[in-house]
Amino acid sequence: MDLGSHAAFIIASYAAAIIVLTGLIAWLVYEGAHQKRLLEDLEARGARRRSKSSTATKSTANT
Amino acid sequence: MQLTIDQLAVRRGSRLVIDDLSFSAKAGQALLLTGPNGAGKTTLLRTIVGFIAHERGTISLEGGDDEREIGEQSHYVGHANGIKSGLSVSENLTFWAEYLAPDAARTEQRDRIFEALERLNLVSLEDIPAAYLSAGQKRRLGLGRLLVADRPLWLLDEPTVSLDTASVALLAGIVKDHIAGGGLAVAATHIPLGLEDSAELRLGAARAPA
Amino acid sequence: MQLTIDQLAVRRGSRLVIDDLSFSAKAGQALLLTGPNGAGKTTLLRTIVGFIAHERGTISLEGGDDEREIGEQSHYVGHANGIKSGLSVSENLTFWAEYLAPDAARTEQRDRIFEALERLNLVSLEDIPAAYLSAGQKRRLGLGRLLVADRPLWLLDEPTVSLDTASVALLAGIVKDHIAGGGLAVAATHIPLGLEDSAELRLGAARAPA
Amino acid sequence: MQTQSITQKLANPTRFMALSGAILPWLSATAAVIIAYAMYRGWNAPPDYQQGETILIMYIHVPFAWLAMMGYALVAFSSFGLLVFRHPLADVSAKAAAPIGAAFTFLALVTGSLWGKPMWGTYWVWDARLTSVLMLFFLYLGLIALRSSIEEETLASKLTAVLALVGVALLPFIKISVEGLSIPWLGLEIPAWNTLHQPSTGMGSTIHISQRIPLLLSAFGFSLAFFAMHMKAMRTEILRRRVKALRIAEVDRARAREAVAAAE
Amino acid sequence: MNAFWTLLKRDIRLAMREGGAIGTALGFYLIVIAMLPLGLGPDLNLLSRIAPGLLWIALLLSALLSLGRMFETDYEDGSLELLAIGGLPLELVAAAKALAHWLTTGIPLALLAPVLGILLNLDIAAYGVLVLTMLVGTPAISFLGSIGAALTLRARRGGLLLALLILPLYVPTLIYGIAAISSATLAASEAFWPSFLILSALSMGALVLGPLASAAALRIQLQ
Amino acid sequence: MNAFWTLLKRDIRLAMREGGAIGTALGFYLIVIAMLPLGLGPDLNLLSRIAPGLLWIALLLSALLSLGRMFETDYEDGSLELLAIGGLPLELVAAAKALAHWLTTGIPLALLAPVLGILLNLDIAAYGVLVLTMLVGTPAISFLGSIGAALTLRARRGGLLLALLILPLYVPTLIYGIAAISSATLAASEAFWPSFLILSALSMGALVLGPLASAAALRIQLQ
Ligand code: HEM
Ligand SMILES: Nc1ncnc2c1ncn2[C@@H]1O[C@H](COP(=O)(O)OP(=O)(O)OP(=O)(O)O)[C@@H](O)[C@H]1O
Ligand SMILES: Nc1ncnc2c1ncn2[C@@H]1O[C@H](COP(=O)(O)OP(=O)(O)OP(=O)(O)O)[C@@H](O)[C@H]1O
Ligand SMILES: [Mg+2]
Ligand SMILES: [Mg+2]
Repeated sequence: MDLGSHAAFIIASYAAAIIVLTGLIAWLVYEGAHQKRLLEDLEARGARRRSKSSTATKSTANT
Repeated sequence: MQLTIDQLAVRRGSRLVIDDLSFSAKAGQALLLTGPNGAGKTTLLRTIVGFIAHERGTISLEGGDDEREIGEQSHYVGHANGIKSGLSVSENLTFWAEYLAPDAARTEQRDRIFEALERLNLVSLEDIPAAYLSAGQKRRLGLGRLLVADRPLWLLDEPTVSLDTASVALLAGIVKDHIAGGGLAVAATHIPLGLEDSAELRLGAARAPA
Repeated sequence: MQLTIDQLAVRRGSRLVIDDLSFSAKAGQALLLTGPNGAGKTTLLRTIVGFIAHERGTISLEGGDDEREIGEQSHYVGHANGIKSGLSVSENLTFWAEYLAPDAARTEQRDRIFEALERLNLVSLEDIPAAYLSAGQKRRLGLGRLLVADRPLWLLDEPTVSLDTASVALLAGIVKDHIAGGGLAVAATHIPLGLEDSAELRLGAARAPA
Repeated sequence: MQTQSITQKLANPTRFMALSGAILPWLSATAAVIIAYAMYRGWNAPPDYQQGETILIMYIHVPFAWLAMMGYALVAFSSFGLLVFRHPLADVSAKAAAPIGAAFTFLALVTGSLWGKPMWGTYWVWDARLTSVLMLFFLYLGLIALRSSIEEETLASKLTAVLALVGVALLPFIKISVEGLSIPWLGLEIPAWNTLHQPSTGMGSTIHISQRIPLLLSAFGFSLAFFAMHMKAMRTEILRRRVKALRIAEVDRARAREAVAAAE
Repeated sequence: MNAFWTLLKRDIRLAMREGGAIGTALGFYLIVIAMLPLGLGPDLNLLSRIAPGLLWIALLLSALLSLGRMFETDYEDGSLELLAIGGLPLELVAAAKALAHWLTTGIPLALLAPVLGILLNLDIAAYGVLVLTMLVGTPAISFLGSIGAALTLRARRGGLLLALLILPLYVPTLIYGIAAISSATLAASEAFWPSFLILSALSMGALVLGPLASAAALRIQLQ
Repeated sequence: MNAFWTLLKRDIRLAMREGGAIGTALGFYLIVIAMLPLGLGPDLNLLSRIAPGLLWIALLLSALLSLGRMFETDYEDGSLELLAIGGLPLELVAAAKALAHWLTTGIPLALLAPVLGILLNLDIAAYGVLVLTMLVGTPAISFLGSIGAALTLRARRGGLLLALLILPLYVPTLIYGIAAISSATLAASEAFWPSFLILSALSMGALVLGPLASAAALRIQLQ
């Protein structure tokens, strides 16, 4: 397709849009996955610890 | 006059520091707030003053001035003293006297300031910049506020910090007089103030979050 | 090894806070520094480290490394903990391990860090940013420095501040081990540390300025 | 009544997670399809008699410029919700919207500049409308910077909300002072600080129908994309807050264990 | 209102006594203006042409960067919470402090401006207008700036952050302040009054908005 | 030297993690540059003529005002005294921190400058030279600035005071930095090298003087 004499500017602006928006989306997806992983990690650890402490000292199990 | 707290809950961060607290304190009585570090004493006092918003419950001062917030009827003594090191001892006190009781007559104000200085053993330091005071002297100067403007409710957060034994007794006398005059005082403290007419409210240790 | 202080005089402002002080402490011994507020305990420790210049007298560490200043052979624990709240517990400790003992092997460093965390009951908090720690936990993390790099002279200024009873015992154990290994410790403290092999040096109340 | 029940459902973070989890894939897909179709239409439209092929930049530039402003409106609206109604999700929404809005503002600036070079011969002129978009970008930067520099989260939220509302109060004045204002029937005539930019064409007054439809489609598609990103960011933020709460709980538990140990 | 004057008096006295506050802002203004010819070259025609703008922007920066401690010392020494429950509405507390800042920083800076104008070869005819517009425009700096000071009270990076937040809000003041000066010097003096009136109106607006928003921010900070 | 890298790594990591630090300086730079045309008028010819000077001075201010906290947090949390007795000479501690500031603030600011050049219509031909001279000149800002940061560590008015103290020291850097750019753009390119070499020499000097003087100041602060 012929973009005329100003092809570079058209391509550049579309490229800028694609780069920024993809970057933004990638960041959003990465952060989402990262926080999810942290959360699952913490929940797993918390669960382990709670079950451990409940076998050791029954009275403190309901924290 | 009576301070009534009903089913109060206060959240700090993600944690309910105070949960379902109810009590009341009557005029003519000092209420001592005790409890371990982190129990929420400071939080409770600042909630009563109105700095911290509470999540549930009510705080009311019956027999007070309904037009004004509780904070504006209270003297609050916190960790910091509200002293400008660039001003002299008497300038500091004069500022608070004029700011807190702007309608009082000049001569009366001056009398009260002098009385306060005398009572707090600060007369000899009158013209000295507050920057040169020792920690205990600074604390006494901070307590001077209580004497230069009348407010019915006193909320004292560890008022005895950095005071020596003689000064603690002095403070106890001031609180006693306030109560005897129909005032009300709530004080968070680790040290017994030596007051006769006092009730104690013990806050528990911080709960672990659910 | 022996720390010897001879006829030391230190001036702060216009006042000689320490005047004509002489004492010595041997390896295998803990020296407890006591005395009222303002007696000059902090001043003495900071003078030994080399932060404060002394006016007269000598400070020497016999049997130490003559190439290095006394400060560089010392662990100093002051009022602040030297912790970055932006870093996690283990990142904080790793930084000090690498900074204080840059020549140690990586694996050895890692072992020592882990050991320190374990000994200070901080393993479960390893990955948590230091900002979230309570005052006591922060203090313990600060003490971790003592364990990740070897230095013969320990200078501890109120190391027990904000520690509860169990943690104080833990600290005493660490100091005991250090001494048993031929180290030397000087600690300013108001609370007895429960050490057997300890001498006490009592600094007098501050003199009025001349 | 349907809308009310949705608002109620959205009011609760857990419900929001469930609902948004179900909606998000569809929303994203719809946005992508509509944008793709708009681009297909736009790139196949005849070139503009005045601007030539550079009119292609309009299909992204104009939606970005609109969304830049809409983004700020969303931040302001959410901030109002936080300060006045203390709605827990309002802050999540405000926090999530700011970087996305800033990104669109940035893109409006970049695509505008790239359009400006062939049209005006320079990447940037200190034209009125360009300047006010730049100021909008600064307001976004301020919001992000303020939030990132206050450690305590609830504090940061509320203060950022105050700043957002102050921005709303002053935005009209900033706009008027750079763009000028003319209200003939009041006899009010404030000159623009400088005028070079194309006068606002109003929808469709000079734009040919074959360009207007792709433009509208593109604007719609990018709006959906904005909302999808906003939703995703809100979900992440909610997760982040849970992580934080759990971490604090972890510290508390450690302290409680120590207390128990000390008592024994 | 008596409490308002008491507070204002105290703040002015403190600023006078600590001295440094006023001096530092003036010194900064002086140095920035003195650096400009070094950076822009010694072309006097050029300098005199852009002098009003440079003087305004540098003044803006000096005033703004000196704002940081408006509430900070009061917050740190506990005065702020006592001021908040003193009976004077927090809005008026904020207003008193902003007014004190204007009196102790805004006015001295505005009066210093023509002196610095010499360094930039500013047209002598513009001196009067320069000082006048600055005196009328600077209240906006102190009062809008107080919002920034209140917002960044507990932030990690006070100074720069405050400038970043508040500078865009000054755009109208800056534009009309300079428009007033240029129209006066370019002999298009019938254009002076509209700009000047708008500038005054902006300052009046700031007088209202500033205290309201700062008080809202301070209430949050005290939590 | 291993301890040097450890410290440098930590400081960079902290700057990255807190994020705001870098962002605030960049944002301030951006805003100051954007406000200038509002003050000086939108005449692109004029702007492009004075662009190098404005870009340099604004960069100087941004870098300088972001310096305030170089030693402050370390001082407050007690790290500084531990760093001082860690075995690494205090001069190298100061050097590591100044270097971290340059890497996290000086370089980003220098790289942002050409982007801001667009706003001032800077001649495209000057971009390369602009970035190059700034990269070579900014170490002087961080290293000389560290002296100011060390001197004002316990002073009440960090930011402005620091700028006031240190700005005069930058005059040579500023002059030769701008001279290098102008000579490159004005096609008098044989004049570029002398200026550029002097600029490099100034930075080298700062690399030596900065840490020495800061370490001396820090020793006094620790007493
Ligand atoms: C950085 C530079 C630019 C910025 C920040 C900018 C900003 C804006 C904004 C905010 C709008 C929406 C205005 C509204 O709906 O009222 C807009 C619309 C528009 N802009 Fe730009 N613009 C820039 C450069 C350009 C250039 C160089 C051109 C073309 C020569 C251009 C052409 C248009 C057109 C045709 C519209 C749509 C017209 C309308 O619906 O009002 N813009 N721009
Ligand atoms: N801004 C805050 N955000 C989150 N948690 C907080 C905040 N302020 C206080 N807390 C927590 O609230 C709890 C109560 O704190 P508070 O200061 O009221 O205790 P206190 O009884 O006054 O203790 P102390 O005897 O040490 O003065 C503590 O666990 C503290 O960690
Ligand atoms: N920078 C200073 N300038 C002047 N005087 C000082 C300075 N620092 C400390 N002093 C004074 O030196 C004396 C000793 O202080 P130091 O901090 O060493 O006491 P300390 O024994 O550690 O007391 P504490 O038990 O309170 O920690 C005090 O009277 C104090 O006022
Ligand atoms: Mg407390
Ligand atoms: Mg001490």
